[in-house]
Amino acid sequence: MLRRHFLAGIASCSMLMGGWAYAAEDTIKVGVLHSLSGTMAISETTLKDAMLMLIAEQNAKGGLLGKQIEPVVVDPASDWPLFAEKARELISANKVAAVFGAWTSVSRKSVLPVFKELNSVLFYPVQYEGEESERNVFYTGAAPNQQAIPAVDYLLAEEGVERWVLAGTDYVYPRTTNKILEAYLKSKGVAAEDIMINYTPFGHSDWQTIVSDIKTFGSAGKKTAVVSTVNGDANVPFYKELGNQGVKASDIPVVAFSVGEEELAGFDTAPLVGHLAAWNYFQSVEAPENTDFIKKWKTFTKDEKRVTNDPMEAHYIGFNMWVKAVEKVGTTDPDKVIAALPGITVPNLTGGMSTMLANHHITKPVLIGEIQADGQFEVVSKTDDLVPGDAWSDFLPESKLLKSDWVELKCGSYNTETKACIGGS
Amino acid sequence: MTLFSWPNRTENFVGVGTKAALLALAVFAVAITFANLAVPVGSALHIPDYIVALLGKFLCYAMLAVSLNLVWGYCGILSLGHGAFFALGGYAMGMYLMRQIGTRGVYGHPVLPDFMVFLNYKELPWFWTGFDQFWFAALMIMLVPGMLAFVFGWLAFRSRVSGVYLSIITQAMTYALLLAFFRNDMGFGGNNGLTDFKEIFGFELQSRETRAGLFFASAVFLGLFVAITAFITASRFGKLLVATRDAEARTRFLGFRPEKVKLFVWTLSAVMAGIAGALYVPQVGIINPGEFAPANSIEIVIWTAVGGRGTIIGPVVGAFLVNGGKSWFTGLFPEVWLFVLGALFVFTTLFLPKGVVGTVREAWTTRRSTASRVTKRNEGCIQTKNGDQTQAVAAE
Amino acid sequence: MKERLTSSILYLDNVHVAFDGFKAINGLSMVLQPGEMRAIIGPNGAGKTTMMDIITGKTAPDAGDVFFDGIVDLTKQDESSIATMGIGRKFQKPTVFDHHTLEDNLLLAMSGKQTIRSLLFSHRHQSETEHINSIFETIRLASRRNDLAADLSHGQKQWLEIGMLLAQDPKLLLIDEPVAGMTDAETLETARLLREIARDHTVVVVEHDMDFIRELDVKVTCLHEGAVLAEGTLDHVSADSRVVDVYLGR
Amino acid sequence: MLRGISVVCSWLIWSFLACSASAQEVDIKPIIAEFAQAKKFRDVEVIVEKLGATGDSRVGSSLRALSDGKLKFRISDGEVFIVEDGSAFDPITREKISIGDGDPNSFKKVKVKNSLRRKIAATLSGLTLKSTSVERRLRSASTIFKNADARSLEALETALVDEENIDVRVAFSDAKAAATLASDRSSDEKLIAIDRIIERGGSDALSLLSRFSIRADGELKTAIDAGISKIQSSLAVWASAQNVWYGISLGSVLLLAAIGLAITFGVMGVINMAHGEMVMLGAYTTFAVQELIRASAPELFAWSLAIALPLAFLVSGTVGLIMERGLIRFLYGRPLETLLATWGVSLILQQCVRTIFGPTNREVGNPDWMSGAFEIGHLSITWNRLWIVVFAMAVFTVLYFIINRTSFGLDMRAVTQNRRMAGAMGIRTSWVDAMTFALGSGIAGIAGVALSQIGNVSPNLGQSYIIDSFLVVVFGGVGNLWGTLVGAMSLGIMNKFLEPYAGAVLGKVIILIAIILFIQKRPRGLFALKGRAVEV
Repeated sequence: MLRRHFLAGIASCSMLMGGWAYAAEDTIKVGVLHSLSGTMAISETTLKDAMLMLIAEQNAKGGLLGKQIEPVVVDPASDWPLFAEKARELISANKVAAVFGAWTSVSRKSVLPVFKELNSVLFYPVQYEGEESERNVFYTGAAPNQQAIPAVDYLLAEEGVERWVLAGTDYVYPRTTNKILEAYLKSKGVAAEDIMINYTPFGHSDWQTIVSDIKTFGSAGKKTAVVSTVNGDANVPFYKELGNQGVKASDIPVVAFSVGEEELAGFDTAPLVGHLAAWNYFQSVEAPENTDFIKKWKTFTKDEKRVTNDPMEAHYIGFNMWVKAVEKVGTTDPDKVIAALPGITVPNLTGGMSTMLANHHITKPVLIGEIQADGQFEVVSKTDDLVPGDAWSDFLPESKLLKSDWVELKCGSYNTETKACIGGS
Repeated sequence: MTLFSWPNRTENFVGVGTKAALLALAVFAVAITFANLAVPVGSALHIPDYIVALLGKFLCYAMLAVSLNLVWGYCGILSLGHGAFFALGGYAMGMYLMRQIGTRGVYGHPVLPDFMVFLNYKELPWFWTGFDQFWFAALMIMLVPGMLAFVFGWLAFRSRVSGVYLSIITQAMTYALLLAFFRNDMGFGGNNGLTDFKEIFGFELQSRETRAGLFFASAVFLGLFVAITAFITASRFGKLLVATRDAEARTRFLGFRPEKVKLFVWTLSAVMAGIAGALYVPQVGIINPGEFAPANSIEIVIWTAVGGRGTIIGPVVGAFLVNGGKSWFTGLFPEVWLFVLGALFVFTTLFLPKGVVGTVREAWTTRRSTASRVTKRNEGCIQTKNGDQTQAVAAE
Repeated sequence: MKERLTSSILYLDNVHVAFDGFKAINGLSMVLQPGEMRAIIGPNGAGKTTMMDIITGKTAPDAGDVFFDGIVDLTKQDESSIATMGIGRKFQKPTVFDHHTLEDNLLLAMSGKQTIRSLLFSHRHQSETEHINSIFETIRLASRRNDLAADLSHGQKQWLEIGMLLAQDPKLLLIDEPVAGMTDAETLETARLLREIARDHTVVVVEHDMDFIRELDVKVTCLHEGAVLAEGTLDHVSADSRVVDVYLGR
Repeated sequence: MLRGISVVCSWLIWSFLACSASAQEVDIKPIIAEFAQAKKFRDVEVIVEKLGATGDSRVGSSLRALSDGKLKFRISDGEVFIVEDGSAFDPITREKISIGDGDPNSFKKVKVKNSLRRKIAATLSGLTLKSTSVERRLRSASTIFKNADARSLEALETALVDEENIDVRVAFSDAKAAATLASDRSSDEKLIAIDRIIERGGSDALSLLSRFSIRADGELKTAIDAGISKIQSSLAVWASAQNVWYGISLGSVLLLAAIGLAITFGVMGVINMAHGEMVMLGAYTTFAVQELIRASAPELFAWSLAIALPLAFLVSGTVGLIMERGLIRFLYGRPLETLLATWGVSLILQQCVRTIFGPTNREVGNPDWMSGAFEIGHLSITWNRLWIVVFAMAVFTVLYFIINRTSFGLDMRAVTQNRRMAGAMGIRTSWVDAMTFALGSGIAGIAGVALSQIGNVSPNLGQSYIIDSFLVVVFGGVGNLWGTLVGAMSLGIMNKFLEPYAGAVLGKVIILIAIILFIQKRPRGLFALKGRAVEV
């Protein structure tokens, strides 16, 4: 296996002169804007591969509007201003019809003005903090109400948790999620002293003190759980420390919103069996679409061990929605596609259908999974209905009144009290 | 044309090359702006907007490299934290731009930027006051990086921290700022930084005219910085700078105060970096703590080295070469561009130790045996006192 | 107005300094009168260079008094202010500005008292040019004034450095091993140069080369283990059995 | 609500258990077979309850397997097995059963979740008080202690009578005290129990007492509250000891990360920006070794790190050697240019690893002896941290020995102090340079083996250590191995003492500022030479 990797590496090294094929005249170009180097490459490279697979598959089915789809891959290198530059290049120079990309909130924020200015379409596949709805962006990842709240509900009901540690990386997604959760928990009667909030920097590697603090906090005689919005790289040392300090899922369960199959692949999960994650998709979900998708993915990557994850599903849904919308209006013209997208319904990978809503978010089921020893999750709870993504949280005072509707109101942040559209849009 | 009519005194002699470079820069700026705004879209001569945006960004990087060159190339202070001054200038500008958003934010709050609204700020933190006025922001753009550099430099140079020690603590400085600015509690927007700007001086930031204007302003400032560098290096003070770099102890025994000399260029350089950052932010539309990352500061060093440190236009050339290459490669070979970039650095240090400009000029000089005095004088600036530093390190 | 403590230009009394326990200077006392030229000899490690470091403010003594011009306590001053007061120093290893022309080297040497502002905006004065010309004459390097200092030979660098000292216009010159690595002809030339300088400056010369010292024909102080071992004419000193012991390692 | 149900259920089990001694042997096989029919978690829960109600200790193996996710049933006929490492076992007797083709897809797992696992643990704790395994008895006792299960009180008392193992006796008594507190026994008995719990101490005891403090009143509450504050103050003392330990452990990590740099940068003066990548190569070597072992000789897994160590040294050392010969030797005397060139090398190495191993994190497993924790008093020490501290010290000692006691070390010091003189004395200086750089790089490689045990193994690994490494070396004093040791330890401990007050981020910022200020005071680091020779 190593050998194959190695050969693949040599091959792509020698492909230096290759680059992407010249633009044939009759293709529809699609931009793929994911970091292939730098700190975020660890998560984003997979999404680039997923996009390439989806596009190849669509081309095999005959392409789109009788043309082949041509992926244009660029590397924004985890550098946020470079994201904006590359977005501009994709839209202006490469004339792509739509862009699939971005992972971190800041990369999305960085490219937003570009998409608005040049009027193009961005599909953003990652769970995020909400509090945003833009005309040119379609959010196929989860909004906080599609992940955090159901997870907490599960812990309240199933585990009888009374004391909460909200641990996160210090950036906007955990901050917002925790703020929403804090308000939500208090509305459920949890006292302020039973909530501990802790923020750590990106890539935090020494978790000894924090894990021991969590243990101390958990020894107050009430059932305690950790809600983790710890991001990316910091998770491996965090979970290793949890495992080593013997924080067992049966004592203090940890439910994470940023830990998926891909992250688990980085360490031995045996000591962590039973800790939880909330997503809208797990590789272990038993559905024919999913089995098919996993098979194709493994064939495409030529790697039996490659896992699938939630943001990949988001791209799967987003790409299919875009294809359907383009087919519906018969053109890739952004205005027409943007207008056509709300209401489009495509199958998701968990055996249901997802619909693009007027607020540019989608409907999804919420799944809670427990970590298994083999690095997969086992679904222990699934919402009965699809949960519609909510751009503006109902639990934050300043956004409670806001509403997004690009179909009727043509507005991303509409104040339902003053009946006015806020912001420059 | 005051920029080019230099007082040609015996001492403050500005090289022909510098004058030519300034002229070329002026032509470049005018031509690009004209080809973008006045030439109709579709014409072969039209320069598309995104190229202007890209070049505007490079101009800011070039300014930053020029500012670093002033301290590193001429004074031997290798700063691995110049990105910090750049970012601080950028933040000051970003704060001004944030205040210009007014009620157009997503929450429509008249005063507070969006991120403060959802982090529950009730009122503007004290350090944000005044930033709605451009003159105040402009002052801060220079003052904040300048003050930081002054305090830092005053401490470091007075204690005679030099060589790699200085480099490492400049790195520690930018790293500390990086961590601090990542904190959402700092009141600067945390990891997301400041973004979603709407207008500058009442002009829409998204409009092509504003963009071209910013591009042009960047070119003017770059020209100014190059001119300042040329002026300083040609003056007696410039000679002292090089002397300080090569034999600091000697200058001290001649009665100079090298710490003051260093402090002066160091602070000046920081102010220049701050201005570069301030022009950068409206053009790229975002400022976030990532700009403080030590790796960014190292990149600045690399631009300068590739172009040729201790030469007046070398840093400009280097910034354009490396960043142009980066933009090109990331699009062309997204999977392997890092190999190319890495190889470029290795190649430069091994085969072009004086940088592109330094090497070209050396070749030029050897061909024309009538080496002009200026060329010879400036060329010396490549070999720094690093040799002495190694010995110092090795001796311990 | 401070009281003049002594009439001497340089006054060292019972100076001590140690590096990590090693006593580099151990009870050194020495007095130098204005206009005098003094040669200092002593084996390696005798404390010659450290003594210079102390006088020029590079090293602070652990104990003892160091006075310049009778009133200035040198232990409380740093290198730059000591230099502006009028003490010039030539290093053991010739230290000139390699990347500047000889002329610029001298020009910089005479600008030590200028402020940053005047350094930035000043023009060269006619008087400066004249001064430079006269120094070039003294050090006999006028033909090379537009060459880079890096291109000079070792001996020429020594002269340039002495020239830089002259440009400083100091009252006291400290000259550390001026003829190390020089040919015999160069040595003689240097001795001539120093004698010329000594006409209107106070000079301290540290040197190993006995022929050179003899050529200078001045009072000699022999240092050993950080203290004065013997003082007097060269003949007097070299007759001292202790000096002979020290030099021959007996 | 659900919680209520489960409490009632537990009562049911226990009432069954109470009479289990006299109950007839129930056939548990058909109950176990029901697992195949369980559709929902609730169904599984009912079966677990039934099994518990049998009071038969033979249900232990199937319940444990269920909890571990190893209980599976054959899809074709619904027969239940314990499946482990590809072979099937009888759920009751644990005898190996031949299962034809053994296709993993023909089996389906009986699903469990946390609340079920807790239920199983509680059920098992009652059943395994008389288990032959000491470990299991201890685990039952600790489960009962944590749950403070009044219903197990009598069972515990019975078990205590026959128990001979002293550790188990102590654990049983503690558990008994906890159970007593929960029971309806007299206040006197409870007071004794409280004393016992206070004496045991620790966070579990604190947790237990806090729980009862809410419900208790009168003298019981007074005793409990006094106990709580007593335990808390004793824990506070332990906490600062714990902090020192965390500091030492963080310091060891810093030391490991920096020690190779202390050679390449400290001794040789090469600003080696690719140092982090040398550490990364070591970590990836570990990954590759483990991957090979997993594929071909799984029984060697416990030795994987020991095997990886020399290989990592070789891999990183060789890369270092190539770097020195191909690049750095041309740049001696220009340390700031080595910065650029090595930065370029670091980009190339990162991208190479990304292309060969992929951009995602790679799993480096912890061998058993590196997993888990043990307690000294109330000081919890994790094995991996302990080994890393030991390892860091060992590396330091060996390196110190090499530099100061071997002829190579002598050559190395000679060359770095006076190259020309060393050359004149017949030392092959270029060879010494190459070997020194290779040594520094190799040391970084073996540090990578250790660091792979606590953090990410990804192409970014090197980047996360490089700044800290430079700071440690500079803070300690360039060119001084002791300085690196003291620097790393003091930064580690300082960090850990600041963290509780200032938080992780601000703590680090404070340390960085402190270092900047410290360098002003001592421009050449903690351990710097004084004297004339230093300043050129």
